Amino acid sequence: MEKYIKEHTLKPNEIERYGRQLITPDIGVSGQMSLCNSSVLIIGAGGLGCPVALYLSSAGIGTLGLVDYDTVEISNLHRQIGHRESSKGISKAVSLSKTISELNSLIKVNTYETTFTSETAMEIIKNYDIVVDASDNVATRYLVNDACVLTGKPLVSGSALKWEGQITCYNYNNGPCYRCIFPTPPPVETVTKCSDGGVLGPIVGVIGSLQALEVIKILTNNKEGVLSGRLLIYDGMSAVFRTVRIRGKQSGCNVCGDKPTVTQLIDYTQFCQSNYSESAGK
Amino acid sequence: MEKYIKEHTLKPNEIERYGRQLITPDIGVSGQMSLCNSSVLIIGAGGLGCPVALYLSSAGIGTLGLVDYDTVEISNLHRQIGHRESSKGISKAVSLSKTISELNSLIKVNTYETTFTSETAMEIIKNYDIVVDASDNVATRYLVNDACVLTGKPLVSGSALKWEGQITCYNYNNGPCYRCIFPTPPPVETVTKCSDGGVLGPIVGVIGSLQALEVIKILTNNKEGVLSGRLLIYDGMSAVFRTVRIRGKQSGCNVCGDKPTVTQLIDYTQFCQSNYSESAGK
Amino acid sequence: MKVKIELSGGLELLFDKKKVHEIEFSDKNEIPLKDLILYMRDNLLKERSELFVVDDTVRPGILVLINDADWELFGGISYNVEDKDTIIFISTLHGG
Amino acid sequence: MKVKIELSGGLELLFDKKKVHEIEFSDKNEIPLKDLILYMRDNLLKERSELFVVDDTVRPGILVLINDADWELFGGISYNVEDKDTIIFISTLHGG
Ligand SMILES: [Zn+2]
Ligand SMILES: [Zn+2]
Repeated sequence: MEKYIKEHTLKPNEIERYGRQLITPDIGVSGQMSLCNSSVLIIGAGGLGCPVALYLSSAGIGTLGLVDYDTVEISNLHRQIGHRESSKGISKAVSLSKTISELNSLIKVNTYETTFTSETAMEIIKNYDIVVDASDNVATRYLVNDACVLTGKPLVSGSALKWEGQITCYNYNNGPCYRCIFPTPPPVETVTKCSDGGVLGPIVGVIGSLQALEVIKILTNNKEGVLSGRLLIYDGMSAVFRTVRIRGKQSGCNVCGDKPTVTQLIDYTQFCQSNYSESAGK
Repeated sequence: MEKYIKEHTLKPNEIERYGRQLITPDIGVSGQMSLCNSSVLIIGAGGLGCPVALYLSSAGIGTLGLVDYDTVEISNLHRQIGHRESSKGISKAVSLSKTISELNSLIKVNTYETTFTSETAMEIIKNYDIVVDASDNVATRYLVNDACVLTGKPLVSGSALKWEGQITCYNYNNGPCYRCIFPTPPPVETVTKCSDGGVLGPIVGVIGSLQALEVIKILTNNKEGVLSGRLLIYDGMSAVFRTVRIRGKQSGCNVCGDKPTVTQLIDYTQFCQSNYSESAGK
Repeated sequence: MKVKIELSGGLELLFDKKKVHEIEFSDKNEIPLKDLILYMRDNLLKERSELFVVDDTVRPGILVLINDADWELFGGISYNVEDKDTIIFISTLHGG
Repeated sequence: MKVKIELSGGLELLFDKKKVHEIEFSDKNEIPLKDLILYMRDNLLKERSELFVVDDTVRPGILVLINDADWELFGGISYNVEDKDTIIFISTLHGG
């Protein structure tokens, strides 16, 4: 249902820019106002982070935070469409911030040229309404999950490798968190990195776009449609998607359960036996 | 299966740039060489055309053609992530060409600041291996289909509106064409335009990324996976995709059948009772 | 017999904005697809029926799926709908 | 009984790169999921079994689906696989 409200705070240049978005059913003027008044933190400005940031900035999310310690390399550009050749060697967070500012100067962008760690996470995350996990390694995924649970933020989590991708939302509307589904980190030798296995640009394009849409659904309060308690699995080679039902919030979960054992951030590199950075592991 | 070949024509800067793509299974060095030696024509530099062009240029398609008569408006920017505010008023084909050249200077881009019509289509299309339909109206869709059938080019067709999208490949590997599935144009009053119904950026992001991947599969000869004879239907609100089986090539089809009645391009604005441009219909 | 009907591509707007309809015909074991379409027109769709049915079949631009496959693979309008079939009506999109 | 097994997220690489395996147990009507997993380890997977099975269950990081739903909703490893069930093993991805 389209929601029209008489008193709104959108400026004429916002009406002009977002017109075809706010006439979309279930967005409406009130939905657009929610987007403009919200803040989203994106962990990772790489293959997934680029489409997420491009679509969220163009949609008019009021404040975007971009966290990435890496710098742009030419070998990133086959899939990281938010960077430019001229950004080679500079921070990915800054490079992506520059691109999205040229696309939409109405929004605010904060860049964090730092590794997201147990030391930096809480100070950064507290300023945002929603977190997007667009990272590339196991340790960061557990860290982001726990930080979201401890601060009560919904987490839109996407991942990709080769021809495949996966996406779901954690810690949303009393749904499960990452640890509810994966209480124990995978053995190190079973984890394939994009730098080893390869990954195609359109795969991260699909998953990143899907992550941006989940953020929009959460912020416009389209609760029923949110991918919570459901996991979307994508096989690009066969062009088949599968939406499967996963377990709900687990009362025995170590971080979001009834008697959590994790009540503050831990050392995730130790927990996962791996680094916070894909490249650091090489 | 990864294909390694000893004699290849990739230059060192191509190996550097496409390394993580060419190590992906079923791409390989030979697949990358195919991409670098291919040409793709994209009809429409709007919501779908932007992600298609960004991902195909970054993947290293040798030559991209961009056809669009429109100019960039601020109201496009909520979903057309390949343009910039500073491109306001200039040709969409030129604006998008500028963005992708900054992303990958190794590829060649041709811009056609013209409406794709029965008069211009054949001269443009003959220079390309594959065509992507990223247009926004019925008349252009029939025109592009017939031009592809008459010139024997595979067609990767995507469309989107509001929270939904659809994608399939036509005229590929003896599969059906658009007219096989839709022999008669829809009544004008049943066609909703994006300018009336709205559309969300991530929806065109998903469909455009999927179109780029189909192009890559066709060019790298991953025949089995190509969405031919199958239609992918996407409902973004419920986060559900459905891949359905559609009819094969129809012997009675007016353009690709055994006794075609359409042997050269016709007047599609008359056939469809509508214009080649969404905005012209306003 | 029970039939599940799904609508997409905007067609649901003609049917009370509901994307899924479950219909039960307690007196039948099967029903010609043509009769089901006319039933939908006369009972589920209240106005502007020409946006759904033209000449006693679905209008051009609507793709009909029988259990996730194109109805042309099953004889099109002459198919007999059986118990527990899912019939999907998709309006093709043209935007971009 | 017949069981359909699907592998994704790279797990298919351990199983001859085949994403779909159909297994028939002509002498059984049902089989404990644990036995099926050990059967897969011993018969379909030839080397590096520790990448699939640890402590007689799937290793951490693999999600098991029974007919498109999380196995935890059906009792996990203690589920009894029935005729025509589809069991999916998904290795979770971490890249981006
Ligand atoms: Zn939990
Ligand atoms: Zn045809």
